[in-house]
Amino acid sequence: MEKILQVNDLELSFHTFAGEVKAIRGVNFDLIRGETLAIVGESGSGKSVTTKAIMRLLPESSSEFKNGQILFNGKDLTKLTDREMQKIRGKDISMIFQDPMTSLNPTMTIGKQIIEPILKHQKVSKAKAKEVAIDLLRMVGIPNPEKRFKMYPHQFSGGQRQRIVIAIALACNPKILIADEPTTALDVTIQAQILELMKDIQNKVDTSIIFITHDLGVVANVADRVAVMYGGKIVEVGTVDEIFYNPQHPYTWGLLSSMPSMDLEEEKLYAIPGTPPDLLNPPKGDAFALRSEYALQIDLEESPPMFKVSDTHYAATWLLHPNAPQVEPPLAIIERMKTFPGSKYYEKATGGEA
Amino acid sequence: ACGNKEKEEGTEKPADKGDDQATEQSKEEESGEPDAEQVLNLIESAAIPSVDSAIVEDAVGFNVLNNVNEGLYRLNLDNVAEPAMAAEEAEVSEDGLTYTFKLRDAKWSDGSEVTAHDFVFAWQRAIDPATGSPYGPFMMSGVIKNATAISEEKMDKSELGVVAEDDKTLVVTLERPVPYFLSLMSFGTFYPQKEEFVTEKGDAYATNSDNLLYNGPFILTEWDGTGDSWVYKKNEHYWDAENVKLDTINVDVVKDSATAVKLYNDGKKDRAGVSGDLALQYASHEEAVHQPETSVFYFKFNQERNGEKTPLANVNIRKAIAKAFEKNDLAEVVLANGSEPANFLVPKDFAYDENGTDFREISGEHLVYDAEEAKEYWQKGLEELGVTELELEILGGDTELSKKMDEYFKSQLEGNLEGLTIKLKEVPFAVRLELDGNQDYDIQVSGWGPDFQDPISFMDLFVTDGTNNLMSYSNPEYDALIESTKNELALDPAARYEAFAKAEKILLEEDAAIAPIYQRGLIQLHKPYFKGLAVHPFGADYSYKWAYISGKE
Amino acid sequence: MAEKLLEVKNLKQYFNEGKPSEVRAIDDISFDIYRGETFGLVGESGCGKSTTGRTIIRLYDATDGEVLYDGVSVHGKKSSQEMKSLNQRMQMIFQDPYASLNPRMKVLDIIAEGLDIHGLAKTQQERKEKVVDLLETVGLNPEHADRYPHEFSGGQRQRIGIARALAVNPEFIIADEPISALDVSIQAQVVNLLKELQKEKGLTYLFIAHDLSMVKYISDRIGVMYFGKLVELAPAEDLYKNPLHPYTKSLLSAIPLPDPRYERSRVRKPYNPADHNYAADEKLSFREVTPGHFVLCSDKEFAEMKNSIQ
Amino acid sequence: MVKYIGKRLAYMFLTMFLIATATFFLMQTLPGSPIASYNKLNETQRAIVEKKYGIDKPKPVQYAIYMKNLAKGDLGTSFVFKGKSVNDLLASRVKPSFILGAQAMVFGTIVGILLGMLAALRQNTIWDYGSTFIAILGVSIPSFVFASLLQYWVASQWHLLPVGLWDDGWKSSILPSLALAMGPLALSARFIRTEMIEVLSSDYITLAKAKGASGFEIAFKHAFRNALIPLITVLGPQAAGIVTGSLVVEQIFAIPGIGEQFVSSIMTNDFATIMGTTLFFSALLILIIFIVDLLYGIIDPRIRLSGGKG
Amino acid sequence: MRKEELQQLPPEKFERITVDSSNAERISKPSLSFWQDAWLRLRKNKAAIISMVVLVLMIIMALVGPHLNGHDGDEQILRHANLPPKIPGLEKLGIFDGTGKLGGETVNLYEVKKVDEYYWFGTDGLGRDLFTRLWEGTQISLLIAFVAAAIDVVIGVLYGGISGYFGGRVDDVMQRIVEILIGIPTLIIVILMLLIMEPGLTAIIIAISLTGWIGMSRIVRAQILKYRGQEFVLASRTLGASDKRIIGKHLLPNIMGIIIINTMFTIPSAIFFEAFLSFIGLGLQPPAASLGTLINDGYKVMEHQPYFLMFPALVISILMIAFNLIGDGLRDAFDPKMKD
Ligand SMILES: Nc1ncnc2c1ncn2[C@@H]1O[C@H](COP(=O)(O)OP(=O)(O)OP(=O)(O)O)[C@@H](O)[C@H]1O
Ligand SMILES: Nc1ncnc2c1ncn2[C@@H]1O[C@H](COP(=O)(O)OP(=O)(O)OP(=O)(O)O)[C@@H](O)[C@H]1O
Ligand SMILES: [Mg+2]
Ligand SMILES: [Mg+2]
Repeated sequence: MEKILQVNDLELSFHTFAGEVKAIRGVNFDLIRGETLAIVGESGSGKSVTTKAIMRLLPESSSEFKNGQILFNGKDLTKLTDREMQKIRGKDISMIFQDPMTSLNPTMTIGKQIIEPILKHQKVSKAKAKEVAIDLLRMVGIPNPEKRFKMYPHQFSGGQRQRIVIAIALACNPKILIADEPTTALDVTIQAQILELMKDIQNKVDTSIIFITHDLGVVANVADRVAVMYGGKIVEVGTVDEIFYNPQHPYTWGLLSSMPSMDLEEEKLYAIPGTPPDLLNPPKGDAFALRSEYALQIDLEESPPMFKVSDTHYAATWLLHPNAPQVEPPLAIIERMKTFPGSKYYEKATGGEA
Repeated sequence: ACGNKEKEEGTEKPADKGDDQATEQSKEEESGEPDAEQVLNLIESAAIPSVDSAIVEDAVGFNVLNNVNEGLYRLNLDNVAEPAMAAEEAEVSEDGLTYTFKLRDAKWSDGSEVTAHDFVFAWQRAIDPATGSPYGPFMMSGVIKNATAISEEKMDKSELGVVAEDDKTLVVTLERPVPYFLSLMSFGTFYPQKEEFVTEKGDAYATNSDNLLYNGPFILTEWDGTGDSWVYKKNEHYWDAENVKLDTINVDVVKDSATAVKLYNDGKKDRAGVSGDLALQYASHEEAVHQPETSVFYFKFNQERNGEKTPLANVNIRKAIAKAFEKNDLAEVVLANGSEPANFLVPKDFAYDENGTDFREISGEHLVYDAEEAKEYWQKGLEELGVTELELEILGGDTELSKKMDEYFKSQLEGNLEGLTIKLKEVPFAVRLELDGNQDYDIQVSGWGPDFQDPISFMDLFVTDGTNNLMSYSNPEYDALIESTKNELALDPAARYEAFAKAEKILLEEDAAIAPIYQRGLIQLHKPYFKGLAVHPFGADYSYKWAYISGKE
Repeated sequence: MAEKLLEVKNLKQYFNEGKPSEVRAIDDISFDIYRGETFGLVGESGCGKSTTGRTIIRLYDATDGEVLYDGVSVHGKKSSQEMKSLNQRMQMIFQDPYASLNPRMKVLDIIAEGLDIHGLAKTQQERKEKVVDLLETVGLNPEHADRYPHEFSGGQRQRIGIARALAVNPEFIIADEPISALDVSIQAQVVNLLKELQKEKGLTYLFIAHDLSMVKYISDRIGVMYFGKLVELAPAEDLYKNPLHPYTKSLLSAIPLPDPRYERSRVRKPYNPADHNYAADEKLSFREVTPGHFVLCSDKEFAEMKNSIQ
Repeated sequence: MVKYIGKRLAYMFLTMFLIATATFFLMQTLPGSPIASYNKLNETQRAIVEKKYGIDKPKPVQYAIYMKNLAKGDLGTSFVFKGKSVNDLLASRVKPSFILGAQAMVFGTIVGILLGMLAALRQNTIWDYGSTFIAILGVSIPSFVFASLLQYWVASQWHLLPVGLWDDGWKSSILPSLALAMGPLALSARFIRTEMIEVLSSDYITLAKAKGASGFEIAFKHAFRNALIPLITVLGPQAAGIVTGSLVVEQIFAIPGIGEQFVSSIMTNDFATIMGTTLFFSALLILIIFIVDLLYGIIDPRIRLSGGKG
Repeated sequence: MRKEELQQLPPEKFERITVDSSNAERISKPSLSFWQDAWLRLRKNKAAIISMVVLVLMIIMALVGPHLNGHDGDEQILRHANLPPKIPGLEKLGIFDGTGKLGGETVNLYEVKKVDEYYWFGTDGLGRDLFTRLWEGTQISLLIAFVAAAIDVVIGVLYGGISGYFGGRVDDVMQRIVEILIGIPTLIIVILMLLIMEPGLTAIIIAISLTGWIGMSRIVRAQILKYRGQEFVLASRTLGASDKRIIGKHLLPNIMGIIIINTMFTIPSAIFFEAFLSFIGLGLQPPAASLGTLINDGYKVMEHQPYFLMFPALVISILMIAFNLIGDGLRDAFDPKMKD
């Protein structure tokens, strides 16, 4: 289990007119070679900022690293010069963005856009680079790549554009691929194709993927491990099964409950009340407490540390403290837990059955 | 001055007139030895619209014509007309009606002879209404026999009173005796044109330097007909070529006076006019030549506007205004360019009687500034009109200097005449012509430069229905006096000048039909090595024939 | 069955008609919506869902066909009075909660715009009261009325959009992807609200989305669109359990569920229009295969479907 | 494409025709007749000359004749430059103006763009403020003041370049071009700055950064082209204005250009020349607007010609 | 927090509490009106605030400046013509002490002309006090700037708005008209006006109205085209809003920013257009001056009497920089995207 990337105690702020926005407030996670780590969380929770921080793509004028390290192959990315960073971007770590409509330069042929990182990071001739680029296009499933090489982004459909963005990201066989909501703007059929494509490619080139989304269905589909973010922190992290079948954090419960199930007939969907925390004045204690029906007195005073659930599963909620009262998760969650061997509800369920 | 339509301060014509100072200066210069390189660099104020002697009507055109062609006479360095194409002084008949000219052996630039027929052709062409010559009828009507009738298509052009007796003899018959006739002979309209050449070129004649024939001291080159630069080269075929010292004169059009001065200071140009506010700075410059012109500026008082009498129809009002502004300050501070206050219409240093007495000495001063008197006239005028306040408009030009002057008038007149409000209307020349033509103004700042050396050039302007009257001024007595100078007094110079003096007195002192303001002067920067320039008070501005470079380096 | 509130008959909407750039955004579709139901419309991006909604409410003039609302044609010449009355009975909620609220208007004025246009509030006092009521209906605080849209989160904005539509007391609401731009937990807020309102006020919805799981949850009947055509229409449950058209099958198979075990086994069925292998002279039509379940198919396919059901 | 260009050309001709008509009739109301300067002519001569120039005919006839000649590209004969065709007159004057204008445009735009880019890339630094300051000065101080300053310092005081005249080859053109360049420079700087800031915050720039592109590559390879569109929109008409000459700058540097001639033609009532110059100017303007539209398509492949803005 | 500390947390801290979820909907920012909010953000923009102060100072100077030094801007004292600046106090420092060039020599002109008064910014060729005239001119130029801006906004916005909003045939026709208007040189129009108009402010305003708004109309049109398909406009239409309402309530407020910026470009051109009109004779009635005419007069004698040009150029530059920075500030303040 080679850790290719380690993010330790990352803290990051933006300086705005209104004041300091504490967007990342202590994020820790590792990325293991060849795995897919999904980061979920609602809008504004800091998913993009975290990944942009890894790529060092945040505006230098307004953002500030307050604390922490981002270790890539032992090098701290936060300490590199711009030049050194440029050598890593696109070569070792590359990125796919949410919106295929806006992430391609409209005035450049797609061919040029794919060749660019190849020429930049690999010492090859233009002709060779073009060959590589056409192979990539073929690999991501663009028909007739030779012909379409010279076309402009607007001449492609949304799904095709997203494939091109993926081709660009893969151009130099990166060690890490960061996909920031790569399918949110696409409809389901195309989303499914793209997800399949990404999995295929991962099998072929063995990259590690950080996959950001708020769609739990997608997470279930692609992830090996999942990190749940809320209010600039990772509140729960575990393998995909642990998160989906044995979630521990009330926010994860809320997230999982608000998806309608295709089979069950519910009268009313569960909705997390309220709005995300104001990162200008982040609440003391647990940021989710204000919206949680499981809030404890301590939530308002002290922010919870990561409690270990299993070797791979951690959650930051006071509910896991030995002194905490036992609470019943929402029904839908209990349903899920029933199927997970490590869960306390599991025995009951099997017992009942048996 | 070149005979042009009315001119006005600020058309910025860098023409200057020969006065004593300048003449003396040029005489002095003649002592220097000419340099080996005889190249002169000059500035003109406008492009050349035409060099066809029948068509030319502007200052630049006449100036070019004067240096590349030659008439029967040419003004010399002392501004006396002396025989040029004519071999000797003309023979004049007793009654002053017939002039016989003997031509010298002169050649066109193509090597052919200049003949009397060339004059006949050119003059007939100029008077032919089909040519549309602005100066032909203007100069010839009432002077040369049958000219008026021909120009009105009542007679064929061959009836014009000019005949080539043989190749070298030209006989001119006049309508009436014209005392200043010989000075006309140096005027561009009376230059010869070679029929063969003109017909051959047809419409293309005179449209560029290749489509022209020259019989003057220089030939024109590098003129494409529309451009802003041209070059004079010495004409080897010129009869007096040995006395022409300059080889080349490079001319560029520069309209901005400040630029002209900068070019001069940079050594790019050898002479530059200084106008506007710059004049103040250069008046005492060591290379400044300071010369009055013969153009005179005055207020025209319009007595009838839109069919109705204006307050200016009242003579006291006119007199009040005419006397209510200080002219010395105007000339010295406001204009500051060598202009002089004028209490007259006919300029000084321009017309002389046969004893050489300046007409000004004969006629004296009129309408001198006197604020007290002006106020009296004003009160009287207002009472007569039955009002206490008047608003009048001054129509002026749109140049920097004329605007400044207008502001001065406004301040002076309003300050001295209680109840007067002056409105200023400053418009481009074309608009002013239109307003003038329609008599759509109250007071207009206007000016006149003479076309030939005689007071009549000015006095004729204000006869009843004169083409330049356009202000409904009419005084039979004045008309009669002017008429008499053309007829019974034509051959009696002394009486004729008396009549002019009397007429001027009526026009100014008695009627205050116009109010003289100033006689224009100009300041020119002139390189000391540029010698022998002839500056003319009327007709074309300059002759470069005698000019040369001495001591440049 | 309940009465028909809206009838769409052979509706066509072509953009840039006659030019080389012609787009047949809707190509001859027909369906009915009954009073009080929620009609879901799904299909991939660009298939013409929004255009259908917008043509029904007459943001576009139909190229051909008819839309009858309560028996009255929506299109064609109308007096401004008739237009107004239609505008009052039929309302729309827009896809993008950011673009659909004027950033320079207060929430109060945004919500009250319909009241102003239709003269539904006599006094300022009444206007304000009505807006406060509406805000409470959609679960916002009265003090939100004095704020500007940018101060709200996406879900709150979408609720403001809903309040705006409700202000004129409509009977029928076209909700054009009201949740696609929102994240999951907020989607739930909005969907819950729409359901509650339907119950309280007896509203009828045309609910447009591309995500079948939400649509299934909220809709009574669902229509599936593909490239400007309606390819299948069935009660929600029926459609989900028994999809007949291959495109619907493909669509259903593509939806990822928050269930990793299921996901690992899910097989996506791709859809290729060429697989139909229609002969050149074959006529496609919209037929009822089982009661209330319509499919766009050829005679041959129709027979096959019938067979497979039995 | 061909059809589009054809349509545009037709429109251009229509516009030209309208401008020609409007100018022709406006010209008739200008003070004085074209032969006002012939005020020494007597009645007979006047009649003959008027006949020669065809201005004795009724206005509609004159108009018809003018238009007929115009269709053949004949702009008539100057009233002031006797016997010279307006075509020749323009031809001899266009070159200097064009050279100056072109140099000014090229220089002004390039420097302006660089300043604007610098300002955008170093936003809120001294570079930004400096560039904004220059841009504001450029729009608020007229070109003749710059012209005078340059002439005084560079030419008169330091003797580095000629004071004026058009006889020293390219050296003569430097100062006037510089003076004229201030306008486009200021404009470009302001527009590029705003636009670059916008473009630099777009997703595709982030993607380019993510590819490892350097700051220079980002600015010039990726952002620049996208920031250009709004600039060329405003620069087009400006170019037409500058290339057709500036009266004051030409006068200050004694350049025989078209701007200067145009003004004198107005002052001397030279109708044919006024008309000719006006038409030349509008033709150029319309042409440039057309070229700008074509450029849109070249710079930004998304703007398909049929959709190009008019 | 350490492990052992964690163990020691008292049990009462682990009480369940209920949080009022409606509270969570609350927005913590204070309620402000659109204008208050804009003002707040404008206030944070230092450059804009300083510019506003400068602009106010300039306006005050324009109003009181002409009465400050006891000279009358119209009074001609020819004896005092063409004096350089002389400022009490500063003269001892060797600047503004009354020395100037005369005929190539540098002399103290006050001594030469035996003038005892102080003319702070010198005098013109008619002996009028330039300080007084400068501020009188500033008054007029500011007036013209505001009038031109108003015309630009009224006509330009209306025309562009109508053309863009209604589109189609209306737009086609209106754009052709605009093309013709740009096609006909301003000079011709102005000369025609000369014939029928009295020079003065009215003439200036009409002349500006005839041509000044075209740029604005084109920009507004483009913006309207961009906004008219936005969803909030469609939403308003589904509510049955009239065109007037949509333009007035929805479109115009959203293009304010760009209108403001464009107005900043209009102002200097209007100031110099007025100077040009005065030059042609359609402008101000002398002796009134404006910054434009002062600069027009000044640049010609720049070499010898630099103060003629310097002061008005300085004033206009300061004004322009202030206007532009305020404009930038306003645009940012009105832009919802710039929300903190
Ligand atoms: N450039 C910036 N300046 C100031 N604040 C920023 C900036 N970028 C992000 N933020 C703030 O940081 C917080 C986290 O934003 P981030 O983009 O990471 O959210 P996210 O989880 O990716 O949400 P989404 O799902 O909407 O993409 C937000 O509150 C956001 O407002
Ligand atoms: N005004 C228009 N002019 C031309 N084509 C249009 C116009 N509006 C929509 N279209 C085209 O019509 C088709 C259907 O568009 P529509 O917006 O209805 O799709 P949709 O199903 O709502 O897609 P999405 O899920 O992306 O919102 C698309 O191809 C679109 O490009
Ligand atoms: Mg994000
Ligand atoms: Mg849609």
